[in-house]
Amino acid sequence: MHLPSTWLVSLVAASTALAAAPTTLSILPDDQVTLVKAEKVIVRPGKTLENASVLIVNGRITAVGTDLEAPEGAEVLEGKVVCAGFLDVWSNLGVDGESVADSRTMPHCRTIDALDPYSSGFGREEARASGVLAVRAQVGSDAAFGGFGAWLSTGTSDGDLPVLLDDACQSATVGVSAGSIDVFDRVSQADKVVDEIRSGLDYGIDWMKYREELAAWEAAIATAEAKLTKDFKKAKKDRDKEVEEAGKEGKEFNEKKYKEDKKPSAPKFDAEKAAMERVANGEIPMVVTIHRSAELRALLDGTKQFDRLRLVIAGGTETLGFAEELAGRRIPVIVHPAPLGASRPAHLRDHDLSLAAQLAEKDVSVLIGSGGGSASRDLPLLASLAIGHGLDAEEAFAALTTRAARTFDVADQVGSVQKGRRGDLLILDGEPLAHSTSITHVLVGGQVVSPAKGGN
Amino acid sequence: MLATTTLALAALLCGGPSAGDSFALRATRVHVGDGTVLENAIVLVKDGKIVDVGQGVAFDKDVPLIEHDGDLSAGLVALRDYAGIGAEGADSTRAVMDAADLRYAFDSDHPDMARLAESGITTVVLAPGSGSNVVAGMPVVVKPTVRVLRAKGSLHVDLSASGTSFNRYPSSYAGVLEVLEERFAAGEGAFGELKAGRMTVMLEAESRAETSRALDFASRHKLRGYLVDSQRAGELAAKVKASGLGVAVGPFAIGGDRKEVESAVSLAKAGVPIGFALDTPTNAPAMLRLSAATAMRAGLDRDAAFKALTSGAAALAGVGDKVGAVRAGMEADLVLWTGDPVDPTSRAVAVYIDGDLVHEAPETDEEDED
Amino acid sequence: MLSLLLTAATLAPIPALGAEDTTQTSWNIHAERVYTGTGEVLKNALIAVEDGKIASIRPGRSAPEGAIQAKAITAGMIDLSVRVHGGFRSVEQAREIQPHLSVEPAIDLYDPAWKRLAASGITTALLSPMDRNVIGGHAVVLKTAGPEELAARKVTTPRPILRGAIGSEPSSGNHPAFGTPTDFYSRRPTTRMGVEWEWRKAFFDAVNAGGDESRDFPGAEELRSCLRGERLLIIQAWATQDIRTAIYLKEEMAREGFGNLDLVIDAAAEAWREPDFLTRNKTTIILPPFPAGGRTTDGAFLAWNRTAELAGMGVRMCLSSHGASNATEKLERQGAYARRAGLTFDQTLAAVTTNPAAVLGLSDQLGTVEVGRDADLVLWSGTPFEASSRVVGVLVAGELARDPR
Amino acid sequence: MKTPLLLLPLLAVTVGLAEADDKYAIKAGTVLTMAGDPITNGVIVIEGGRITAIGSADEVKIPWDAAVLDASDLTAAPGFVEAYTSSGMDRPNENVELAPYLNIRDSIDPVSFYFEDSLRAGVTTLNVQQGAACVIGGMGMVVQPFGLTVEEMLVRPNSGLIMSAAPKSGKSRATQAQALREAFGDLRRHLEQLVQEKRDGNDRARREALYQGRDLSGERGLGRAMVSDAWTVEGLELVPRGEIDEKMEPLLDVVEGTTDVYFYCGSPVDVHQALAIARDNGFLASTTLVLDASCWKAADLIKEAGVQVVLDPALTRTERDPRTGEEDEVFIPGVFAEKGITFALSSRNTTNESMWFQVATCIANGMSVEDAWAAATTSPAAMLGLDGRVGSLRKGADGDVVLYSGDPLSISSHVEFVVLDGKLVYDRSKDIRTKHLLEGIQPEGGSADEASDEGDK
Repeated sequence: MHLPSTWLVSLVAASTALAAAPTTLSILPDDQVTLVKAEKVIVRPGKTLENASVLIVNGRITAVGTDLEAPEGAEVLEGKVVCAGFLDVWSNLGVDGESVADSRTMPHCRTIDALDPYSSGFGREEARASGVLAVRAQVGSDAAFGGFGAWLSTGTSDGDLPVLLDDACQSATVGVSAGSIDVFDRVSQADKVVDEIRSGLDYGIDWMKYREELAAWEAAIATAEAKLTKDFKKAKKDRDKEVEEAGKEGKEFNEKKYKEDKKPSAPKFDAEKAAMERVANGEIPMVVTIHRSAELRALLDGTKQFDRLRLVIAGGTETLGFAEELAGRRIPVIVHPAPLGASRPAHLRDHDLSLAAQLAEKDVSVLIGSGGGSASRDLPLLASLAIGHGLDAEEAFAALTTRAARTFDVADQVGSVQKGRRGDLLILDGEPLAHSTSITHVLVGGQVVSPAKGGN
Repeated sequence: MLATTTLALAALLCGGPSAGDSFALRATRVHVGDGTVLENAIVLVKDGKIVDVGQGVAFDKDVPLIEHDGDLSAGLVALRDYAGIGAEGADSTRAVMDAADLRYAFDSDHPDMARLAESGITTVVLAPGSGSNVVAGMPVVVKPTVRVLRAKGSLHVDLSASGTSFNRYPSSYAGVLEVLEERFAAGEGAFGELKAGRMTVMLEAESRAETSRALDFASRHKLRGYLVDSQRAGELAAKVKASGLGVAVGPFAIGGDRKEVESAVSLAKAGVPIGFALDTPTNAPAMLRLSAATAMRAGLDRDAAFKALTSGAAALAGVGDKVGAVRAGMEADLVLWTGDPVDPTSRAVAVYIDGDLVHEAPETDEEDED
Repeated sequence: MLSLLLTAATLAPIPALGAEDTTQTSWNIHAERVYTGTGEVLKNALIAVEDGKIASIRPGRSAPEGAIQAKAITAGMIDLSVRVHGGFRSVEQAREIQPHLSVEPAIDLYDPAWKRLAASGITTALLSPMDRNVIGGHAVVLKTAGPEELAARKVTTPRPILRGAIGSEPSSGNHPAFGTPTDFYSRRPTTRMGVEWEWRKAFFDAVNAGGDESRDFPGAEELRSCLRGERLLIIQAWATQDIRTAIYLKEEMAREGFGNLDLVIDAAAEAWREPDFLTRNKTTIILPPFPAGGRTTDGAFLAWNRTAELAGMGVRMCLSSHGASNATEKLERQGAYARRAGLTFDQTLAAVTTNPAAVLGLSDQLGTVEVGRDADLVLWSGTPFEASSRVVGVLVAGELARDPR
Repeated sequence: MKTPLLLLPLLAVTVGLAEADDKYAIKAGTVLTMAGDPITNGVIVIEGGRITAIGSADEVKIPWDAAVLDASDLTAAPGFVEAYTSSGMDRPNENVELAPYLNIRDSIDPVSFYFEDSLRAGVTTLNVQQGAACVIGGMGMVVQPFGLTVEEMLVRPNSGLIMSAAPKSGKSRATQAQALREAFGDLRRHLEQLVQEKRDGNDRARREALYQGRDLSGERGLGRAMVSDAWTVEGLELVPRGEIDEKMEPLLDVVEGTTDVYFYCGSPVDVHQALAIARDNGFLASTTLVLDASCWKAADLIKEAGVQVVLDPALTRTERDPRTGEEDEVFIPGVFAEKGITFALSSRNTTNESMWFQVATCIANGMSVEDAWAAATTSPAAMLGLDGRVGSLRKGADGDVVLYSGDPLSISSHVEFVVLDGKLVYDRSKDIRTKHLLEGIQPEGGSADEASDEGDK
């Protein structure tokens, strides 16, 4: 057993070598290399490194540690605190206005079909300057079914608009659109969402059943054909004899009647149901914008049947009463802590700035969203308003970074300062959401995109 | 920290200082109002007035002492709001309503008033609604839920497009100026007070052209007071400074136009006295401090923002001698905060108006929040 | 618990407005052909501009280092009907006759339309109140570029200019909507007869109020000074019937001995139908933009080629783009359409420079490229008013409103 | 609608002058050929509707029996080519959003004033397509602006399908893009289903023959294999083309690149979508983008895709920068010319946007005379696959010649005569509607006044 041990040893040696001097081995001459040094690197909420640095090569973080030195040719930046860029989970920045307001979108519509890099450049520039580096954008944000949402980077201004993930979620609204007049109407909308998910599930089951039946039929046909091929010579001889006799007797010869089981037919393709199938089997989360308790009750009861469904509530003005169930079923709630005046729509009547705090206390996974459009720029301000009404600062920071990334499947790209993630970082001169802190540098893909303009 | 404050307050509540009694407040940071912050200072209050402020203030032992681990500052001042007025403030049957006094529209029990007090706003200037009047009436300075602080102190004059009307005189900017020049020439009632400088003006102008014309009008008639609703006044900062008028800026909506915020900052940098406006019920009272926070993010320094929330606004509203600072002789409108009043992450824990406790934050069971 | 209060990084310093105005107003400009507007065309001329005035013009020179170059130069174009008045709030409709008011309080120098007008070659503009009254009030002459202060932009004319209208427009908004109470709008004239009656009554009352203090009304003095010819009167009249009414009004005032109105007719689309009405009183007209199909407001029909006939008969005419500055309607294109309609080059150049300057009474300051005049210059990429050339540079009072470089 | 009386003068313009046989010759002061240098006092000989000889008077002999149009004081030039228009029809837009099976020949109105206006403006070849308010529209055709029937007007049938990335009314960009994707998705699924049915049929026949003891004669596929740059359905040769749903068959021709596509983009965002759809379905090479004026911002993207474009009649556009509030004017053809993208100008037949005015405006904004002329003659001709036939005066080209009173781009020159396929079709001296606009003379009988209205729509 000589081999494995030496192999083991060499592996250990290599990895330490790698760790010891990672910079020299993997840097090619024309790579873009940035090293960020900071007194405090917040890897993710709850885990910080003192006097550490982050190495970014060609836009990706390659190493985070306390013992890295800058490879030659690398751009070196220093600051007090480094953390991951903020993420806005409820926005439509970068999407063409008409498509956001379209109430006729369907589950198989896609947000990436309606990107508008030209007129949203200014909005994305402001969002970047305030630290929001990626947004979950959604077309048909007030429609019954909004279709596939997408994660968009705010890293560029005009021209192109980088997409982090083009099918981040499906979206629906209950009790928000103009049509929701009374409670029965709103509850029926909740049931419609459940039915739609059910139809996706059934569609998947139909296809699975069809595939099984098809396989069984093909196997049976194959054996039948093998038998027919074997008996062919005999059948041909019999047939020639019969033809000959019929010819002699002047009767008309007619072939033997061949019958076989009918081939099962595939279910009719339905793009809408196919999209919903991915929701039903938990491949992508389903964001439902819902506020009042009547329809919340209908939605939560209706979705109990789908064990793999990843439901996310957006808005949730009256979700406090369902906190235990939401925590139990690990359903996150996206809160929009805006200072609304007394004159506001009916579904926001009980809007309360401390909702985030009270939900967090009951272990509900709380996210914070800016509610769309140019408000993404004010996400940190909304978060500090939520902190001002009782939400723990660390909880708020998690809501803007790791929890947002994990809920919508982009944790491998953004949300934390770890190896392999995108080099989207903020360099600040204080605690991320503390009011007096300002952003000294914003890095997107390792490139400095906006030096600080005013506070964060 | 919070536990200690509430204990003391409980003792106080049953006794409850009536206006005649006196009590003392000690806080870890007292924002006097002119930029200085006293550590662990005491504020002595008697008969609704501040008697003494300082670290070593002496007071006899039967005067109750309230300890507060956090910040203390004067109550905030909003330069323009419609709290509780609703449709009462817009009587557009006649162009000039110079004798209309908004004091009679002030409803101290309206829920809007309580919301203002809860968010630490102890003085607010109620303005007439934006009907189509050239002069809509006399704004009134009130202490929410308590009393009128100053009436007949200023006159609302609208030189913006909303001052004209479609179906009665005046229907044009020229007509508006014609009416005003006539009234100033006659010099009766409020117009006489304005000319004599005994009244200030709340001058409404929106576009830059309207603002420029309003500044010319104010200089022509040597008026004092401040501009409202002029989102781009910052681009005429030098002219505003020369006119001696102040400006009520904001409220800056979430996701609103960036230029409006930058205009407010350039006004402050040019030395123009500014204060913040509210527009209840469209926005919540928290918008006052949030506007200050947004302005700070766009470059306004902290002390200028705090001054605009307190003493600066009080001076513009004509009540700078009574409220807006923590000094002996001022009225005891005080607020206890969890942190720096300008920081949106801090909250009003207790609010006093004229020395009476009008609001106290509900018990939050989790122990501390930092 | 609260970290030290750090002051946020400050914004880039805001330029203190009103600081000493550093825009450059002295230039060297060279052009292959300078159309001076006096009938003389200078070849390869070098124009020196100092402090907003034309200091020297030296033909037959090559372009010195750093000079601005152009194929052709004309004087700055003047539009007497820019209509950038911002709508209803520019005229006080409480009364039909407002001769004592002016459009000045409604002028918005921040309106981007001014920049576009300056960039299209119009250096001086006459702005009148919107034509919703019989007599709307006084018009204002101003430069289309410069500091955003009215005092700096206004051009004082020897005589104030009063604006009125005949035709359907003054009475158009006045019909009471069905079922609505008669408010101050619906008491006013709703027909051409009513409008004409208002005109005569205004002048008649003004003359009577002259001798009798008790009958004075706001604007009476202004109307009397009009009759004395101390004030120019511009009346908008599209259709031939309205042009006729305007001329009859002037002739009646003379016949009655009230005085002699100095009259200019704006938007005179159908002037070509009865030219003798214009020639007999030497009335100047301002043409509306050339309509593609001939049809204009108030049912008037502008036949393109007949404009050349009018010019041939010595009628002084000015062109106007009614404030439009888009590619196909701006004033330089109106000049091209005038050329297509048969006007000669000199007639077209006069119609946008010397004629309007004469109407304003500023012939010694505007309209030609001569030493001592305002440095209002338009730089062209080829022969002016040709389809294949355009305005590339504009100087307004020596300030570069459009940079050809 | 139109008083019949009007028709007569139009006829008079043609019948009186056409000569007996089809030989025709034109003597012109100068001839701008767009295929080499201009010719001074040139001669053009047209036989059988085609130019048989062109050159200076001494090089070219006029046949004895040819009718001669002596225009020696005029300037001859090739007629302008309009690469895309949806005028000349009663209702250009079909409200069925997916209708590739329609054809424009059923709705072109030969006597529409649009065609008379085109002659007056010197346009002699037009690609008439269905309006762009659709998802996928019908087949267009290239016509001459003269003729009593659509057949007489025909120059080239089936010039291409119209598609739109700009949202049809009631749709937003998201639903429009999804409808476009679904159209091609349905086509693919339909073809795959046909092939699968054919395969199942063949397998079953094979088994039946085995069961019955017969030898199966080989079944030869009756269709054609599918050839496309993007995606193909393997085995399509099994399906005879006739069996494909005739509503979807035109889309198959598009995917196989045998039918051209005109893709309308209403904004720069639409350009991204149009190019993506064209690339994903293999017809990028046969696509021409029809652009709104705002699409100049996507010029780099268009350059990278290497497609040709038809520009909007509005040649300049002012854009406001939201950050500074400053406005600057963009000359759109200049942007495309500078990036080396082939573009065609389009026009509206009012005076200030007729094709010669567009060419002059391009020159005014710094474009060379050759490039400006090419954008209204040879480039659009090439786009329509008619280079060498229209857009230039050379041997073998169609006999389409326009004669101007002076330099065609000078402000004061007019179109005096237009010759189509060697027949005089327009004579300015007999054009009553020009007389009315310029001199205000009311023609006797029907008032041309309404007539002039109609032409301007």
